[in-house]
Amino acid sequence: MNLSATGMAAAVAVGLVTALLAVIRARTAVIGAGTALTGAAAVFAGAAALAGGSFSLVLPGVLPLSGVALTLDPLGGLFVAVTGGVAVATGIYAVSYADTPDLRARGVQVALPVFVVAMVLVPAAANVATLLVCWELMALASLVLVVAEHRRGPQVASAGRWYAVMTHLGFMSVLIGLMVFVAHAPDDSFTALREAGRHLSPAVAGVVFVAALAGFGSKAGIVPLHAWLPRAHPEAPSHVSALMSAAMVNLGVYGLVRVGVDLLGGGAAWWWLLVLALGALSAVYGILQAAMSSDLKRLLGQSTTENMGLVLIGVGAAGLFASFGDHTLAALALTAALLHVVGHAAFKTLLFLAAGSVLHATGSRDLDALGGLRPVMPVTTAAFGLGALAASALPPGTAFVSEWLLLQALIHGLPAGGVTAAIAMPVAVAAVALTAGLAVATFVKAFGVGFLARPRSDAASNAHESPFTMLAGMGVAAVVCVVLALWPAGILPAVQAAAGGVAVSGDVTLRLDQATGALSPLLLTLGLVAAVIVVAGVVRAVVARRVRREARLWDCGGGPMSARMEYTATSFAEPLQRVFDDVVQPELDVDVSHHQESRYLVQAVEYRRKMPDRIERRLYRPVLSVITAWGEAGRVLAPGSVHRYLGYGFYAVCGVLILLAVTR
Amino acid sequence: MLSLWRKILRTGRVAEPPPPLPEGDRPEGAAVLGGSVQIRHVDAGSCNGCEIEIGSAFGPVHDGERYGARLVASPRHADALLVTGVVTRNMAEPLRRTFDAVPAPKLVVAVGDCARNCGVFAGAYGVAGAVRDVVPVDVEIPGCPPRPEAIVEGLRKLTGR
Amino acid sequence: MEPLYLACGALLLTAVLVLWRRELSVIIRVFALQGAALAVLVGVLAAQENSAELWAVAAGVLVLRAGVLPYLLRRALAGAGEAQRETRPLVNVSASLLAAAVLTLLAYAVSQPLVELAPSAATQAIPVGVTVVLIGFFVLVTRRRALSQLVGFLLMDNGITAVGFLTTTGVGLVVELGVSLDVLLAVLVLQVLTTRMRETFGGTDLDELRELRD
Amino acid sequence: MSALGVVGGVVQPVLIVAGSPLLVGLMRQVRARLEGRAGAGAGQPWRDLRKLLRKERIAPRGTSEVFRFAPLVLVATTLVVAVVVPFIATESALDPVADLFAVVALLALGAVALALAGLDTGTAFGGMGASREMTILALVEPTLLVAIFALSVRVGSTNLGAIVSSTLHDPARVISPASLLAAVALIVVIVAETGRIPVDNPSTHLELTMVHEAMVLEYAGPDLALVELASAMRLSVFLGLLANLFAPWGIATEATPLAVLIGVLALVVKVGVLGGLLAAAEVFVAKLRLFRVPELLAGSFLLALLAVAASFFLV
Repeated sequence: MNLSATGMAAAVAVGLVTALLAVIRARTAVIGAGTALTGAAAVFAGAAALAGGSFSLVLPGVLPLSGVALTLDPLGGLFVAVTGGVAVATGIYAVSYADTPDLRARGVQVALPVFVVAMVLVPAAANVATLLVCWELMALASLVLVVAEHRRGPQVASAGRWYAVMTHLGFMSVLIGLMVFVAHAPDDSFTALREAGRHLSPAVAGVVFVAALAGFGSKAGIVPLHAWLPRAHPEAPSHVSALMSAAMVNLGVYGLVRVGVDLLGGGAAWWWLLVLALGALSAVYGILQAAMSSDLKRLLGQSTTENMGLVLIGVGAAGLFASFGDHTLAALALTAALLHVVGHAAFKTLLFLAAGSVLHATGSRDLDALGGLRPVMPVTTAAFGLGALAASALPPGTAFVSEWLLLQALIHGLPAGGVTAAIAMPVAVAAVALTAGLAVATFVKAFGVGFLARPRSDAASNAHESPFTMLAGMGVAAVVCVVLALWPAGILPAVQAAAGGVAVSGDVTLRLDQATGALSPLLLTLGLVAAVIVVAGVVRAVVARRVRREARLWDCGGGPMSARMEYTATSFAEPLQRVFDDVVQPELDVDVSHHQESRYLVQAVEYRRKMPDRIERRLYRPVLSVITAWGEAGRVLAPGSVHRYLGYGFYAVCGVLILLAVTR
Repeated sequence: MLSLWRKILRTGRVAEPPPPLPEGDRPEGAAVLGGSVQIRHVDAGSCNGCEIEIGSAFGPVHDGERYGARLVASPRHADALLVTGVVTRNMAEPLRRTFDAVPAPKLVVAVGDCARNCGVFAGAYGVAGAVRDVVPVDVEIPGCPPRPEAIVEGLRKLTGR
Repeated sequence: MEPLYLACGALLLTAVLVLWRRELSVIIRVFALQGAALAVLVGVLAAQENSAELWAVAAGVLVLRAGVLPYLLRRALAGAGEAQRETRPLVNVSASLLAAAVLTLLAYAVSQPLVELAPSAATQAIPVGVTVVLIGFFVLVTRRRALSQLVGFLLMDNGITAVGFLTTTGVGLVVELGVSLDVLLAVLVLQVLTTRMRETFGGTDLDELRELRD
Repeated sequence: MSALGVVGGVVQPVLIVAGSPLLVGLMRQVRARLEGRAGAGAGQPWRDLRKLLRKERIAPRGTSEVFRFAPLVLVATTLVVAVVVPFIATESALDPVADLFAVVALLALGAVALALAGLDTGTAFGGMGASREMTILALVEPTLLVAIFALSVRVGSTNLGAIVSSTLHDPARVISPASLLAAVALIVVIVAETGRIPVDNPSTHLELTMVHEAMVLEYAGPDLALVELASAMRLSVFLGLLANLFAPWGIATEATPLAVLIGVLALVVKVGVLGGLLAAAEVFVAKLRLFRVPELLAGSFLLALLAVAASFFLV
């Protein structure tokens, strides 16, 4: 039994024991610690697998048909490690965060470790049956967690419904795709599928890929299958949002890479162009929605769609380059995508935990009602600031490195693939750039409006700092963010092992192999810090008066400004909303009421802006109405008579038997 | 565009040659500014006659900017306040606040007769007083309204150029 | 091959500017520039082939497209007396610029087989001509003023001419002459038409023509 | 780290810091002369800075460290760019940072710091400026990156040293359509990023038309000096980048005193000429409405995309 197997066994064992403990007596401290330990064991297992210690395990008796088969290769190891890392931070955080009546409920407490164990097992599955079982377990456990706070209002239940329906439709899609695949292979183990994938006809392979893309893509929150994400992520408790947004969505990417790249062995260029296009669409649309959003957690959820879109741009580019036969570039693009997965997991955990902290302290996620949290919640503010820097693709942030690699891959890919690449690459670069720019605006809004300035409501001015374990959970995520931002070379070998090719080398400086390009985030940061120190020193030496006089804000002399005069998140996003009017199509509503005495004197102006998801409205509404119509029609068949229902069963059995008899 | 270019060429320089540096003592604290004075204009209750003249003092003909004076948008950026008009009751507190918002060292220039001694508005019920009664004044520019040359001369006392 | 490509670049840039600017007088001036760029293009080809016939064509293009046609357009504009701006195109300017970006990529994609037919420096530039045609068509579709639609039509013609010269380098004097006469005729007819329209309806906002159907 | 790189890394920041206020002074002077005024002389911005440093520091009530550190970060990002970008010598002091993306992102970081400071004051004007600045930044980014793409495709690298050297060795490339289109796109972007007319008016007094100025309304004294110095430095850095990406001639390729001197002179002349042209052009255009700016940027985006297409298809 090698290290990775030990780690996996420990993770599963600790997780299940924790769940059992929760069944016996629910104590948040124990559950949180158990979840964190599960995560730690998973990190260990994943790291061991990345270092080359893969293992395989087959337990034929556990599941019917082909049994449970587990194996951990570097690709799976990376995702296991990322999931484990997120679980460590959220587990510690949950110790005090989950200490509320709603979250102390036994079912919710059990679901947390089960969710983590299921997520750890998905990338380790080595046959289709295991994968699907773990996938479904993950979906169910997360569903329980999403609706944990259902007493808060009907919107939680609605979010849960959306999530349940979409995740199961996605499951169906994956199921169909993999079943078609398995039908062309001797059994359902990945080894057999890998062998069969080489000889699959293009049509069948295409069907399998598209079905897998739809299923896994919906889990990753890819447009147009993203509708559940901005609903479920804000309504779930924050530590669960972190687990879902930073760990679970990654598994959609994992599934796509596993099926498309590994099992099907590449495939046609159009597959990857499709992935690239969907990725670009998701990235731009996701961040555009986030830029307009004034709900802190919804904004973070929409930014998850954006980041998964960026990852898919990388995956799509990698597949495209591989189909052109340029494997170094493919490795570079896939490395960028996987590095972004890791970075996104780190900063999204941090951001969701910090948002949870704000929710815990103020009871509000509405940016328009927050603000002024800096003096009362300094640690949370610093944590969110760090996360926002990491998410906005600016140096020295975490996402900057991966987006730099992604752009390098896209730029060097231009000459690689003829006209297709010549058209796809500039568009992809433009999409990445627009995404990066909008992400900067979004996170400046989230941080600047939500945390700086002055409080816009009583709840915000009476906020308090979170308890220690919550801060510690954020601290873990923050440290990982900083390390990833400053020393990406440290994790690069692992990512490249998972990507299956070496394209970037270097210790402090990242150097692209076989393409010119180098970047050193550490040197850049050191340079920046040095420059700040130099400038501060020179200013200190030069200025005549060092003491700062405290003065009132410049209010044009007209008396103190109230918090209502501040810019809010809605007003901050207004210019962008106007610019992208044609894309987002907001519903605006301005009500002007006049004084009764005179039509010329305005008494009040009311401005409302709703930002309905346009894709949702255009795509889902018709489907839903068709389904409703079908349901209405179906009512005829269900008059309530038990005999009739039993009769349906009887007819069905007879029908199947007759069909068998005829076709035989 | 071409016509504008031709007009520029035809017009040439319209700024008048600078008159000699005015005699007289410079206000205390003007020396430290070293030839650069940012000015925030405050209308404390003026009839807008002085404003027109200030506009023309910074126009092409008199070109107040060539002596290092510049109008700015915020009192935080300013070194001097250019106050016009009598100080009305409504503007007394805002004027004090504006003065407070200027970082030290700071100067106040009272432009026009109203600002100096309430002018024709002296004793009116809405008047809180002259500028001197509200904030300390360093330079006074007489006239109703003062000629642009006088305003430029007053500003040159501050810039020393 | 730089001069040829520079001429192509100018062709492209002027097409984009027609899309970008709102003032009709500027649009006409830009169109004249494009005519000159086209003439340079033909001139470069003529220098390469060393053919007197092509030189004559280049001179013809210059006179017609940089001189006569802009003159006619300007006269139509001066006679218009109405709004001198394309105030509200059907598709707003930013969106039409982005659409032009897409059209460019499309043009490059579709004209690649044409280029591969006979790869040479001249045929490499075919996509530019196709782009100009597409942008011209786009202008024709989305602009409200009859005059800017006319410019769109002429843009298309410029593009077609450019493609013609770049593919064969030998459209021949006669063909070019025929095409030019056609265009001239079309412009004159349209001018008469717009004048009539204005006299009858008091404006050339083509959307209002819809009422004629009823 | 070569000797030439070190020389560049030392001389460049000194030159940029010392020269950029003079550049602003020169541009104001050009503008004044075209308007028929006499102007305050090219040295006026330096006089302004000297005076601001002697003034009092002010901490507006309710502002946090973000407000106090933003000017430092703003200057520091620009300073790092001034050190690493090959302005006077083809080699960079910190080669792994002299990447076009990194440089662009660093400059964006400075803008973000200032926007956060604007929001931190909690005044309506600060928020307004920050919101507008971020909108423009978000829209500029695609153009900027696609233009960079067009420039780097022919070299096969986004390293600035590599791009500059390649142009130096193959001057004919400068007048290719790809390069010209990218240049036009970059000029529009630079105008937007540095807040010049027609995107923003640096000398406006009307709060409602402000973009950059609105964010800094609360700064006074030395803090304001830093902000003003930084915006002057950003302008010279952008103009220097433009000059060296398209016309790198005169830049030092070896570490001899004469070569470095020529490099310095060439940079001063190029940036001065560009600045003068920019100032002159500003006299002829009016400021655009904020919601017309996207049109301008969409146009420049189209040009950048055409540049990429041209660099691939018209080889």
